[in-house]
Amino acid sequence: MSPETPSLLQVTGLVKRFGGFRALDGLRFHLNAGEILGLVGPNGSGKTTCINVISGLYAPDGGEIRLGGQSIGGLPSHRLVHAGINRTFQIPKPFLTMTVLQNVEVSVAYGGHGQEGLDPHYFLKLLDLESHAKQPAAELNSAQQKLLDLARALATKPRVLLVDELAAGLNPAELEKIAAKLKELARSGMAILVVEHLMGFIDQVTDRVVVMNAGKEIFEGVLADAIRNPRVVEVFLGQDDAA
Amino acid sequence: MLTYTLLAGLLFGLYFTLIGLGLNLVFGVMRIVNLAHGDFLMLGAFLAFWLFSLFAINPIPTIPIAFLVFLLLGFPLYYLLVPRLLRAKDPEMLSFILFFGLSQVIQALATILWGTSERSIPGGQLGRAIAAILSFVTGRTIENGPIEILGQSFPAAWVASGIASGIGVLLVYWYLYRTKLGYLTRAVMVSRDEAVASGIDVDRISAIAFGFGLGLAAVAGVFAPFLLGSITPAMGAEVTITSFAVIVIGSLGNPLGTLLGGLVYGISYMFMQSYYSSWANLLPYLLLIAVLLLRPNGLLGRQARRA
Amino acid sequence: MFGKVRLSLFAALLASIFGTAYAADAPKEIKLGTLYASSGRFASISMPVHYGLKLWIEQKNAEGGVFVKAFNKKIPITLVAYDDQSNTATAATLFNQLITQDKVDLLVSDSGSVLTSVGVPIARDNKMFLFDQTGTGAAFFTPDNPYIALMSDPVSSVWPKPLADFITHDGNGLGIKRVAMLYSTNDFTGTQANAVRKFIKESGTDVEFVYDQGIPTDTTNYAVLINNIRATNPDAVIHLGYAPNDIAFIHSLEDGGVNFKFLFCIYPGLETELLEKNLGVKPLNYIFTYVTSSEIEYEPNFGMKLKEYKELWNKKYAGGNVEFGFNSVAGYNTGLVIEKALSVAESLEQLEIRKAVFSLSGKLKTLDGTFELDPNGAQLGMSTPIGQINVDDHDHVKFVTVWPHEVANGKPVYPRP
Amino acid sequence: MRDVLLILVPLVAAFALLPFVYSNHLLLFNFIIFIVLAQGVNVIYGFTGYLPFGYVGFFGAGAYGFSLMVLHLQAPPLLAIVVGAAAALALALVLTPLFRLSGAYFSIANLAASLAVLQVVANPNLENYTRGPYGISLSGIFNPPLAYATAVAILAMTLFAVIFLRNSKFGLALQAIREDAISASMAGINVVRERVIAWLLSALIAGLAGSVFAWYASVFYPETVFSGEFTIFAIVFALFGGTATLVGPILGVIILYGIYNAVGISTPQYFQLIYGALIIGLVLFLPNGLVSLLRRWGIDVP
Amino acid sequence: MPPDASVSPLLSVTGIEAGYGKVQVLWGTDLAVAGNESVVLLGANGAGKTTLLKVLMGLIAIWRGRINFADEDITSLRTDRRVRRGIVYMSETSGFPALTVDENIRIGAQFLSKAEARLRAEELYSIFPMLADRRRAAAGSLSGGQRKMLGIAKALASNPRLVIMDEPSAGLSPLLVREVVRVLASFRGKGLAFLIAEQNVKFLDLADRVYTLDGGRIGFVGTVAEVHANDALQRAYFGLK
Repeated sequence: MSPETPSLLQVTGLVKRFGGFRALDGLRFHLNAGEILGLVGPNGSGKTTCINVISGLYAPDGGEIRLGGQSIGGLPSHRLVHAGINRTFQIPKPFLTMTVLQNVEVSVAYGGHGQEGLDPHYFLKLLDLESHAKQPAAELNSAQQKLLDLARALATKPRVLLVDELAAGLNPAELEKIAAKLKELARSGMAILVVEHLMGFIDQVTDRVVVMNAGKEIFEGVLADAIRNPRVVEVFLGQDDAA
Repeated sequence: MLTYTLLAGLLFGLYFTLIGLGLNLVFGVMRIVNLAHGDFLMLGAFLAFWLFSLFAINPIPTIPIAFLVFLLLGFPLYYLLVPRLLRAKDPEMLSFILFFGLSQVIQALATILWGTSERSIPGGQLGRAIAAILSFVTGRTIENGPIEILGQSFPAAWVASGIASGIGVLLVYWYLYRTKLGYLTRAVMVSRDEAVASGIDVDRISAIAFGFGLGLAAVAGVFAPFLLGSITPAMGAEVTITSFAVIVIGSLGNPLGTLLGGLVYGISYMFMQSYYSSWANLLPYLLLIAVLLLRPNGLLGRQARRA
Repeated sequence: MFGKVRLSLFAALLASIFGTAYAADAPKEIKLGTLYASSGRFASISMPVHYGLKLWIEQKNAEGGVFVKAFNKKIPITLVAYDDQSNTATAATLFNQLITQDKVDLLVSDSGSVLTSVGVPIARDNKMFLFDQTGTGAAFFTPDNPYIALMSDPVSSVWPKPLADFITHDGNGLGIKRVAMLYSTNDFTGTQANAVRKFIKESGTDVEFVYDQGIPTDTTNYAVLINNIRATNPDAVIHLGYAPNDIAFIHSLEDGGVNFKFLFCIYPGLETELLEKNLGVKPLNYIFTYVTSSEIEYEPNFGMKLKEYKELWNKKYAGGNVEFGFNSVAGYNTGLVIEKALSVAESLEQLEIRKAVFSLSGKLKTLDGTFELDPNGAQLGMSTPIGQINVDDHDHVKFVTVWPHEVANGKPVYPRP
Repeated sequence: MRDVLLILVPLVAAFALLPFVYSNHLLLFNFIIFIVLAQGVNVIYGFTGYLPFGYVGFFGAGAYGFSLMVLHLQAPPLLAIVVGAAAALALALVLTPLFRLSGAYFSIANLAASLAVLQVVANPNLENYTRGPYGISLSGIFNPPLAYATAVAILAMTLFAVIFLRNSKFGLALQAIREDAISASMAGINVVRERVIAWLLSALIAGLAGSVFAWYASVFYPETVFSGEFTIFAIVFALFGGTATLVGPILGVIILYGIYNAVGISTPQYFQLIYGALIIGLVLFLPNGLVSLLRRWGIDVP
Repeated sequence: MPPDASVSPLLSVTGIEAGYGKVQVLWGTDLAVAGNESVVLLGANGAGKTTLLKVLMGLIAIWRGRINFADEDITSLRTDRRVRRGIVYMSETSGFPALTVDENIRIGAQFLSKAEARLRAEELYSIFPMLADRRRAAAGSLSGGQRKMLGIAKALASNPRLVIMDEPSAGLSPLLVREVVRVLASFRGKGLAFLIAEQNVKFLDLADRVYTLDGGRIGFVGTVAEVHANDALQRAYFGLK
């Protein structure tokens, strides 16, 4: 599925080494505007590293990342944010002693690339955090902190949103809600990359998945096909003998 | 002149290794900065001074006494200060201030007790004991006086402190790598949380390391009247800062690193003193900054210390 | 002569007229404010000076006070003393506290140049006369500041004159040509080193410097320096440093078995007991040094003789931690100058006190020597002859004064055995 | 705005008026200097988490920048103060690579840097430029009332800077960086740049304080203005009151420096002992400062 | 409920509440593990599994509730005392990377006498031959799978009565997960109880009983067969089925 028009985010031959260990080993995939892509794979296959490199936490050791045709690999995070990339964290990292509202305000102030009229409260309402606005972020539970992470990311108006294990810890009702919100964001043109363990959630939100193993992609396509692919079953699902 | 400078630097560096060892151990295990380290050295020095002037006890037998006394002193002091400090939000930073306070208290008490004048022990005292030991070991009569190394003569005290420092390094090394308490200590150094989870009594291990650190400082103190000329209650602060430079140049948490740091410091200091004497005191600070910026983990370091 | 009599008659007349008024105006006490450092780097020089001053106050108060001419009676002295902890910022506020809050009548500095320095502008600003005990910094004494005078030791820039003279005259005669000088780079010893260099160069003799190095004051390690000095094969070695520097230096010579033909150090003369305690007696033998008031029996025309004072000190501070030495004499000497000045000052106005102090110049002789001020208040007297230490068979230290000739009582031993 | 009216204006007014009723002006002056320095430490430690253990380096740089301008160029004091502040800024710029270090390493390296500057300034080889160990003696510009007034102005500027930090977008960014640098960069904040700006601001504050201190003191030695006690005092005061607040460092200075002077004047013989013990107690029992205690009691403080 | 209600369980936990700062994570959790029993605690990230395990080990302060171990109240006991009594903990990081394999195992056996410890270490090396080959190597130089084996060996070194494990599958490939499960299975029912927090379904193979933790509360308790029969659980935890 290689598109005629260039994708919004294009990753080719991405390499990231930690000492002798190649966490990313020539990863290649693309992400289109308005699309939700699932990035799945066993623990340690490099999913989070991939997000960390794309969001500028680590500089890549090889390969290329293009956003809208521009090479962005190795730029510092804040410039990537201004270019339109943002993310959430697997373990949420809010500014703990600041209020929930301030958390979002920072993003609006610094990440909103000069757009006037962004209202922090809008994002709090969007993610059902409005009632906690005046509380310090430390008083949120971990599921709420994840939503706050998402609110902060959205407040910078990203074109590409990288979501790392958002669903874990949410109850089924919350899951439904968040899935609907992600889909709505995608419909508005945002490109979303979702890393997730919960296959049900992946199934529910994604149009397409990339399956990773040992730092590179081994499958790309719809989830239903993935679970029938013997290589995927072999390295990832490993459920041939499960009940 | 070159040989002499080099050898003197070596011996002087060994002495600063001895001073730095304890500080390094405390930082390695507890991740706290003992700004009162030099003041414990001062207390050790006064112990040697009083044992000598009141009971005519030679500094050599004072070494084990000083080590034991301060090892034991370390326990109550640890339980009084450290566990509470470690529960705070930013213990590494707060330790600077806490131990500065302790340093003030020690200095004040020492001043009240012993006054402010310089004290020293005549140099011959250490030489006599060393001559006696050497005579006993070699079976020949060794004269009290300077000791010849490679045709250069050095004060006996320098050689003695060099030997003591060597023993100190070996002792710490042996403790850390050859004893059960040692590998438990290293486990705490690697990860305090994991150590607690593994059922290690982290407080006990830390208290021992703390005592060990003070003990080593006190032993270094015994040599202070000889290597630093004289002692006063106010001498601690400067010693602390220099020993910091030494352990950071080496690398934190590693006794061999302290040895290397001490030697680098001692030798380069002596060369500075020989050739650019008025700038000599600038050296440790420049060395420290240069090492931190160029090799942030110290010359032997592995652990990350970047922001 | 005649004038004086007439003046005193006039004064008596005035006194008889205003006698009652005088008595009513006389304060119950004279407030003397000073600072000392009980801890920190200057404690070891500050405490003996302070104890010396205190001793004088206690002595006077036991006698019912000091005689104050302005009120024609004895008035007790109250001491207001604060601890500045060797911290200059603290010293500055405390000087101010003494002046503005305690409103002391007499302001006495802490000892040493560093702690005195902060007091100089404050005293001047508040128009308080500063009794500078031992702050020898040449920069303190300027024509535009009348509010200071140095009490007990010569200003650093003239202090080493006798040393330079001895080397270029008698020393040169003994064969001293090659001089090595090692000094600590602080105001006190750095200025002295500059002066020695200047005096020797100006002497026009064939004495040359083969080694001339400044080192940081907190240097404690001299082995390599000594080795380097030895390598230049000097005829004379001058070491200028504070007491800890001297102790470390001589310690190092002794431990390393090094003997220089001629060695000059400051503190064996200034703080003899302290150095004896630290080094033992033997290493001090044949060292040249300043022979200060604590060793020379001057013939004072005012106050106790040295021997009496030393006895008093040892009785008062028996078993204490502060040794008798130059500094303990210096503090006491400050007291004597104050006492004498009060006995001639017409009032307690600060400029009147200054006038009284300056009027003593060249006339007052205490156990510390002759008090002699230049017009800016720098001390030129209290000079210190050069002497050589001689240890007798009973391990007693004796000073053989060798320069200037008018006070010399022996011949130098050269080279050092 | 509320902070300006309720804190800045009354405090500045108090220090402007106190000299008319209390005559130990130098004590008042030192209070001002320490409030300024404690706030300077607050800017860098409170808002970014970096503990500047060599903070006095900037103070000394300011003092020497000021003095050398006066000595060599006979500059008027107010111009010399600008140069002193610039000297501190220049030193801070040179030291920016230290930000690559974390935690204790930054602190130790910063301490070493300040000592290195002292060693350079006090070196006799530079006597012609800095007067070396012989110290500075400024004559002709001695003017305590004007210097005091300038210090009050610097106090006002410093407090204003801290109020700005607490209420501006920039302050919010610094707070975010301190909480979590990674999240901050994901909020679009240029972490390195903002940190450096805070660092420069903090150095500028110390440089101004050092300049005016040199003016007021007019006679001093290198070790006077590079004394580590300035650093320690400023840090302890800021910490005692509570960092990252406006009121904390002010309370810290007024209470602790007040006690310091009271103890120093009443029971000097146990001065150091009491003070040391106080510091130990403070760290062990009130590590987040007085402000945290007030907040626990439900008193909100800016 | 433990399988045999007449015997008091080895570990019983009642009404635990705990959290971090002001945030409550556990809301009255009850749990029991019998001697010789293997219990798997299922739960998503953030459900409070790690918190619960840490409370059991005394690594996090407990707010309310009670922990009994071998008929003794250990609620306020220090961690090292709990380890002495036979509860060991294998964290996600499993061991000290800078120490050698041998030292890591000896830390596990720190409460045994020197001779016993040596004997026990040899015993473990025969069970984990790949560790025996690398006993002088730093634990940090081992592969992920070897690290995990070392963690298990370290936990077993003190002859514990209850092993508590936090996500032993974390960071492992499916093949290695299978290996870990195989090794752990070989210890099942040999006088040793397991409490394993997991997300990976493979570990159900080990379980005598299963607890699920959701939002800090115990949701489901039952046997493996009951889990498989429960559609809601299947959906929540095993998505694909």
